Amino acid sequence: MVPLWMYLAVAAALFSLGVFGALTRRNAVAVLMSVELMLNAVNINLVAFWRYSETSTDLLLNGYAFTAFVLIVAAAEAAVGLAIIIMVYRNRRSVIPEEAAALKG
Amino acid sequence: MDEICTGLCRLMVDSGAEAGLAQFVSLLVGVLLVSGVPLLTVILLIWIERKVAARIQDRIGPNRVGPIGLMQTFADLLKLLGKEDITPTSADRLLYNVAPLVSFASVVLIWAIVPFTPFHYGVDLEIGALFFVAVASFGTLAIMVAGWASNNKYALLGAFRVVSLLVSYEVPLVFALLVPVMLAGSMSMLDIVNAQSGMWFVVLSPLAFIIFYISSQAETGRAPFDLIEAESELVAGFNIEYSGMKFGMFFAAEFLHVFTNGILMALLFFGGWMGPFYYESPLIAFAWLGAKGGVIYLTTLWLRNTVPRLRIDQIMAFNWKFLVPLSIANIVLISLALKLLQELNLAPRQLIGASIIDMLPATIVLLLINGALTMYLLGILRRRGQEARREAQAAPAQFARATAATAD
Amino acid sequence: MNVLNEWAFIGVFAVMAPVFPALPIVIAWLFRPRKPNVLKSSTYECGVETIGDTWVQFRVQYYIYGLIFLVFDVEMVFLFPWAAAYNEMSLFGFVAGFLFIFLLTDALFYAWQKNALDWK
Amino acid sequence: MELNAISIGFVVFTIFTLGGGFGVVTTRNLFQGTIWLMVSLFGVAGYFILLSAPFLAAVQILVYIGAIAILITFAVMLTRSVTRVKTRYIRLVPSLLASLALFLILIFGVTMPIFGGVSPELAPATVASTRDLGAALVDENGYVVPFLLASVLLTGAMIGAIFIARDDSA
Repeated sequence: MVPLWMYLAVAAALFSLGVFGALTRRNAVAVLMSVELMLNAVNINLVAFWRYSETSTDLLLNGYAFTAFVLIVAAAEAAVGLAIIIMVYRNRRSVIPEEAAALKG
Repeated sequence: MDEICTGLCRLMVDSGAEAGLAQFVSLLVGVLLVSGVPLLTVILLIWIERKVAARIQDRIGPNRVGPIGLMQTFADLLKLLGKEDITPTSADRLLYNVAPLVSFASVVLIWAIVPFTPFHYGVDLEIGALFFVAVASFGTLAIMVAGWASNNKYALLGAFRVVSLLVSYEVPLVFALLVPVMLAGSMSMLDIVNAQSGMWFVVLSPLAFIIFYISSQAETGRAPFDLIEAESELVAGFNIEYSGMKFGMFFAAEFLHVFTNGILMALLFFGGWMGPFYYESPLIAFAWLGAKGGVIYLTTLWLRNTVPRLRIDQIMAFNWKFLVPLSIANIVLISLALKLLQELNLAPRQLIGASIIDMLPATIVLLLINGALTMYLLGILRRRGQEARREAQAAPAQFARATAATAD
Repeated sequence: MNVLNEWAFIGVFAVMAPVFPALPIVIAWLFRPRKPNVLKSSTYECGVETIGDTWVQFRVQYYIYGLIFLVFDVEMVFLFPWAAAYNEMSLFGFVAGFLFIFLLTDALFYAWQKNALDWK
Repeated sequence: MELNAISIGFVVFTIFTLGGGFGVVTTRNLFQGTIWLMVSLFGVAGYFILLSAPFLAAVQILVYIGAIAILITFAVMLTRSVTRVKTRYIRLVPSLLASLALFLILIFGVTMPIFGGVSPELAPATVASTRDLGAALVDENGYVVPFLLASVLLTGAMIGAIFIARDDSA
């Protein structure tokens, strides 16, 4: 059996990769993809904790259901985020987040 | 697990093999047995497809190689082996080569969950019905990758159109798939077939079957939805830059997908292996499944060879403004009616093992609902058709211009 | 363990599935002629020279169809378990499922009203 | 960790997940980045299977590879950079240091049993089925409120995204 900490270690690495990408990439689409990586790292943790906790025998489905909800949020985020990127591109011909600073005070 | 598999596994362990190795080898044998069915049929399918198409178009079809042209596929295979494989210099080599493999593999993988008889199947996954939808999404991605990796405008444009067609028709497909899952109360393919012992699901919900049939015709890119091979518009679609055996793999994947859909429809709506004397022998059960799947397959070929191609705006409008609302209405009405019947104790709560008498009231009510919905829809379609014709007669020139403008 | 055994089968199957199409391609690679030239391996455009980048501008409509599909696809995440539990479900749970479908149908009708479903 | 199907699967999926993730943050080409992302998320789906949550794995494939990958591809093609982005990274060194530090802190927290300890190696024998999830989702003591809220969120996201992305000028 693979011990729990291995899953958590992989999730930590994936999350750090996502943070790195979200901080450094210039293209907004790439930033969005990095955020998806971070969300999936969280999902690994949720399912792993659910599987290894002793309450999962009685019908406590917290980890299971949370993961499903995170998936929904990820999908909604991708849909709206990409729509915003497309709109910004259409108006400003740019996909670089720093250049879309019209609302900056 | 497959019967033969556990047998082989035990045999190997008994004769002194390591347990893990024995398990792996028996898994491998099981995989080869299960995947052998689609891989052998695809060779026959290519011949059947060409022969049927020829007959419908009043031709003879392949008849030179072997008896009634049966060896034609092998001859084609030999020819493809000798073809030069051209990879365009501007292509993304890795993705370009991976795409046909994924495309074919995504269809073969569906067969892992197909129960051939009550006792012979690869696996009976708890999420079987969801599995084949998930696997099919690899095929969609493969088309996108093929179109992009070719680095050709027409290939990319073709891939875009095909992918948007595929994802659009997946919505009604999955909604229609919900109906058998709901009736059987399970996503396992074995449970879904067993739940049809009282009544086939096609009788309980003919509309769900028709929606599933139309969408799977679109999913395989066959006429009237054959944007994949809109020769006159997109040169050849997403696979324009492919040649030789790689092109052949896209082709074989399409042929196999059509037949796979026929088998899936037989399992989901026509009771799979159920039929007179199926319990006598696995061979009879297998024959029933093959016969049902084969008949559905032949009707899709018939459809393909008789209807013209639709424009992309018509295809999209038909899906989003007709098929999707219809599939949602269908599932809402059916679930509502069945729940009411169950509360009134007129329908069994567990369809697995229910007899035909248990199912009779539910069948009548559901059929009436489906009939009413169909009549209502036909009324709408008739009215729309009349309107369109009236418009066309009133202003023919204007109408022609409008049509030309919407055509892509 | 039983569940994982089933998935081990799927795993072996998934590894084998791309091998089947790869075999004929590899065999063809051994036997096929190799006579590439510049014209042959250039981008095929009915003989016309390719102009510019492959990344031509695409319609937003593709994205909108993909978007509506995504929303309905995610809806399945919840509707499949709902359908699987349908037979032993209470009336309350049943109505909750209905409300779920109804809300999403709303979104579809919004798109319809705004002509976002038209191919343009 | 003995050699069996689970540990082999774990190693393979780790390569997929982290390799794919590495591809996402390093590749210059956004379409290839999308493919790398899908490789990574496929690995995550594999973890879900190892953790006896096959339903989540199927949904992961369906939602990410079936839908989000397509959506990202469409968006990439729609937002072709007119002026090629020359620099791939900004703030490279500080970000690298920050994420490395984060990784080390997380690894420390995961392996050192100071936050309540992470000893459990036992895993419950029976796992809930998809049917249980379906029943719990619409149970008044279960997740019926988040269930309906998810529906509202999706509706809102769809309406909002269509409103934003629609091109009125065309």
